[in-house]
Amino acid sequence: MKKIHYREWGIESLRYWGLLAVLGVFLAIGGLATLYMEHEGHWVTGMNNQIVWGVPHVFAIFLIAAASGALNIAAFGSVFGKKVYRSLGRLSGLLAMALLVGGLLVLVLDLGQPGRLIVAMTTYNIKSIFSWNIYLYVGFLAIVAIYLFTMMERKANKYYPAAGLVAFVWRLVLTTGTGSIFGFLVARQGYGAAIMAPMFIIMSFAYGMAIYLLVLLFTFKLDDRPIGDGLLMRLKNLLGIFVAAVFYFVMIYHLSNLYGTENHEYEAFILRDGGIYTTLFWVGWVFLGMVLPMGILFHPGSGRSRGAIVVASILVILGGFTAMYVIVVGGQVFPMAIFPGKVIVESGFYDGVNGQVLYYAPSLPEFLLGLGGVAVALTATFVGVRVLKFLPESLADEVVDPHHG
Amino acid sequence: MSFLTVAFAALFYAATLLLVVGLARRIRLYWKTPAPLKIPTTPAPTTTGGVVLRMFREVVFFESLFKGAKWTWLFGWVFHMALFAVLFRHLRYFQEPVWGVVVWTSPLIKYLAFAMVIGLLGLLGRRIFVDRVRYISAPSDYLMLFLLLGVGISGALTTFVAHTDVVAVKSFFRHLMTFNFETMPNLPVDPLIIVHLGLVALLMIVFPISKLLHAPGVFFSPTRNQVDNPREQRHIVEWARKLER
Amino acid sequence: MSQDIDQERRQFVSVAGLAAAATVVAPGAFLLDGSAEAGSRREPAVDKVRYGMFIDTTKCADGCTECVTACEKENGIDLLRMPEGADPEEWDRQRPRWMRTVKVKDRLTGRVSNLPMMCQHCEHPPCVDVCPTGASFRRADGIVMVDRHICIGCRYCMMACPYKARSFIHENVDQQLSIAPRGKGCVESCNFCVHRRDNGENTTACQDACSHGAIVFGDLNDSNSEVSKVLREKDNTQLRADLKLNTSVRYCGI
Amino acid sequence: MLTGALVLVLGANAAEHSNRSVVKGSKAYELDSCVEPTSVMRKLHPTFIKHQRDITVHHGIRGDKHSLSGCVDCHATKDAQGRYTPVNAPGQFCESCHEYAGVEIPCFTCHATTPTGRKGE
Repeated sequence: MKKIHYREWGIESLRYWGLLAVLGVFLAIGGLATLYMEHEGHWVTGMNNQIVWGVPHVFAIFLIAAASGALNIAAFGSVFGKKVYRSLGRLSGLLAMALLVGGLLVLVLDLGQPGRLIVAMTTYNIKSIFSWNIYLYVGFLAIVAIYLFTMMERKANKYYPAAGLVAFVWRLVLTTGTGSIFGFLVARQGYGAAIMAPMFIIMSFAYGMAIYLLVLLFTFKLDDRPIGDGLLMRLKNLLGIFVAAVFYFVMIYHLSNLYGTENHEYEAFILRDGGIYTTLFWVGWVFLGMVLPMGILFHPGSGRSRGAIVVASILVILGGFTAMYVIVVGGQVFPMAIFPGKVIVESGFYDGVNGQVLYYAPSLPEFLLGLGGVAVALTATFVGVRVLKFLPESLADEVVDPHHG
Repeated sequence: MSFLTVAFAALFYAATLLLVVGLARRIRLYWKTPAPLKIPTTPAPTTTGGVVLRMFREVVFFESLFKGAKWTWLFGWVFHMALFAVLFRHLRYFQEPVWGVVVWTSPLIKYLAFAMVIGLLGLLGRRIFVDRVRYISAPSDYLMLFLLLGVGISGALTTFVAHTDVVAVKSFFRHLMTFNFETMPNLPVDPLIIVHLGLVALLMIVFPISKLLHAPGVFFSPTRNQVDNPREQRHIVEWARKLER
Repeated sequence: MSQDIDQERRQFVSVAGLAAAATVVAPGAFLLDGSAEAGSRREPAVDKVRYGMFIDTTKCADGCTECVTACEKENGIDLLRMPEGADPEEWDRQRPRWMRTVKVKDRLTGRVSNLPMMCQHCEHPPCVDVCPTGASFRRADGIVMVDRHICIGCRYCMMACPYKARSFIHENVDQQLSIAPRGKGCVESCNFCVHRRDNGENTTACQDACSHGAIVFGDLNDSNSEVSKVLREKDNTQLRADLKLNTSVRYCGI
Repeated sequence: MLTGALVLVLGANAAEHSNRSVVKGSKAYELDSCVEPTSVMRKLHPTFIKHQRDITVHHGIRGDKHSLSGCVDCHATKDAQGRYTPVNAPGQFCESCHEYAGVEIPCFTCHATTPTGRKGE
């Protein structure tokens, strides 16, 4: 393997600023939507006292999961000693930080009292997984920053493997924490399963990888930098394996749920009778998000085409959003079993009369806030590669030698 | 009026006068100083619009420092931006009525005091721990850092640890500004606010004779404010033109 | 959390002490001191008491909402107005409810019961476990409530509560009662009329309003209290007893 | 031009804040001093209220002298019709200083701004 040289993103000014201007529009609209929601209150959203977490949380949790997933590439380079991934590590770290910041911002701006963020940082309930997560997230940013520093500063290179190990372990804990937010909700039928945590880890692998692939191909294409087929094949195979693993976990989750009689109604809702939620599960998450991209990636013909890899990555990401929607919203619209063995025939507070599911219609400002978070992540990434040396000059096969291991 | 109040009133009038006059004289000097040669650091813009844009990036993002020294940039930029925001928050002591935007942003900006102090500590650490920088550091370099640190820390303490009577402080300055001494209230006898205001006055006084003049100076830097067009347009300063004739 | 507060209290005492020492205390400076209302509690809530409630659903009349109306009046919920431009149906899903009536039918036997639902004041409340800031807390006397000064509005407690007892304030509030502060962006729920507890009153608004005598409120730790007696006499259950939360609200007849 | 900009930024030369902001018509107006000496109240009223709020909410101790509803009770004024004016209305006790100092009052997004006739807090 030759020595890898890194260089700032060299695309011409006009293109770069044009790109930022487009993202800036999303940022501005997202900001306005947030101001509107915070000024008026959450009544302008589709969220209510039954569906308390909506589209902003779908975006936030997706971005946070993808953030830890995006760090995997770097981890393969340092923790597992795969040299070929070392050259990809810097972008991996940057993307991880950017996605996390984007996701957290959405989460924070959806709070009823975003101005009290300082309270969340200073008063701490040790029993709450949520407050653990606050520290996990902040720690993640700090650790990845140090990790990047050990990659990019020659004097700090010797700490690179140690930093890599810490970052990798931290990311696993972080995603476990994110998954546990749902795992700890014993009261709700759709959550409260221990499998949520490992399932979130494997989902984060897939979504982080898909985003990484898209950003890598986009930045290299615009700057006319070469990526070798050999390397790309390895990456897309990894993506395929991750998606397959998600598929496996989703299967196990639902099959194990079906084993217990208490979960039958919830499973029937998600898998068969849930209307839009069933459609989203089968068509969005399972078919478009997993089966189709696996087919594209592992097909001997299409798997070699860059266009097909791009399409598959986009599908995995869209499938990921659908997955989060089914988990977050689907888990809430299904009425809680407050009175097991009984049917609620009348209620003064939408308790799922006669087993009817609850109502949630996402509103535009929620989507705009979420898209704003995505725009933050992308802006941070593009500015990052522009001003610092994150991108290798070349990832041609003769430079990185993907077959060397 | 207490002695303290009278003393500080006099101090602030003097400091303001020294600051304004001193700064004006300096700027006049910069203005008059000829730049006999075209020396923009290349690559440089070839149009005036480009120069304005470059100057903007220089002043807002500290572009050339970023390219040169990343750590210095990080601490320096954080300090300057935080200082700017904190100064903006201080408008509330001088305005009547206070702008809405000053009020709304105030709860967020107050935490930037920490960023400001951290930035300054970083810059101080650079002078102490980086051999090359320590070697070239003069006492005045330290003085400026300590002055600013003193201002930042004493100010943060009044916000986060021991409050002071801000209404009296504001009223004091409003009376100073309007030269209205009849109803002027006494400054609160709080060590923190006295230290804070004293250091600020000191900073205002030394400003026109210190390295802090880089603030107006950056706009007069020929390596930054010149258009890179020596071939298209001959560069000739006034006194040289006279010699030519 | 309580440790934090004690610490803060000590700090505060020292600050106040300094301030007092630095100032000449004017005579008559403490004019309002100690003129508190009769019955006002000057001692902290203690764990010798555990407040609880017994609800006899066999007495609960079909279609009756006396308790709910009284609750909303007592706690200023009736002062809320629908924001201009809101969809009434959507607003109904978004407005807070501390108390609601529910009618349930057994799937097998068809037996129908009417009952009021509110915060069950668990001994091990999931909302308290999940709250990131400790805003959701259980007072020494067993009342589960929200410290809205440190609630950040994340709604995790609402996700965790098995009884859907909590409401989020979705809109700006311009009218409140002094005893029931309320504002946009925080979560709240039934607090057993905590202001009445602190003022030494013995009842809750819902109990007072119930003309059928279906609600009995009192101290579960006092074996002579009315609620303890009735709980000993009558068969009663907890909602979602399988979660082992040991609720302070017990129902009979479901 | 510079002077013009300064005037724009710093505002017109309005009447300056008076030293006594206690509004005529409130109970407080008749009293010599607040629950602590005025100079202490000016600096520490947020600390007092915050401390009181914590022991009230967490320990149920009410009716102490540092309670917010005590502030409201004592400082609210009545208009000609006998209705209370909110303490955070322009020119009223809380608002006049906070407006002058450019500080928001977070209390009244949740707390009642007039005495509501129910004892307790």
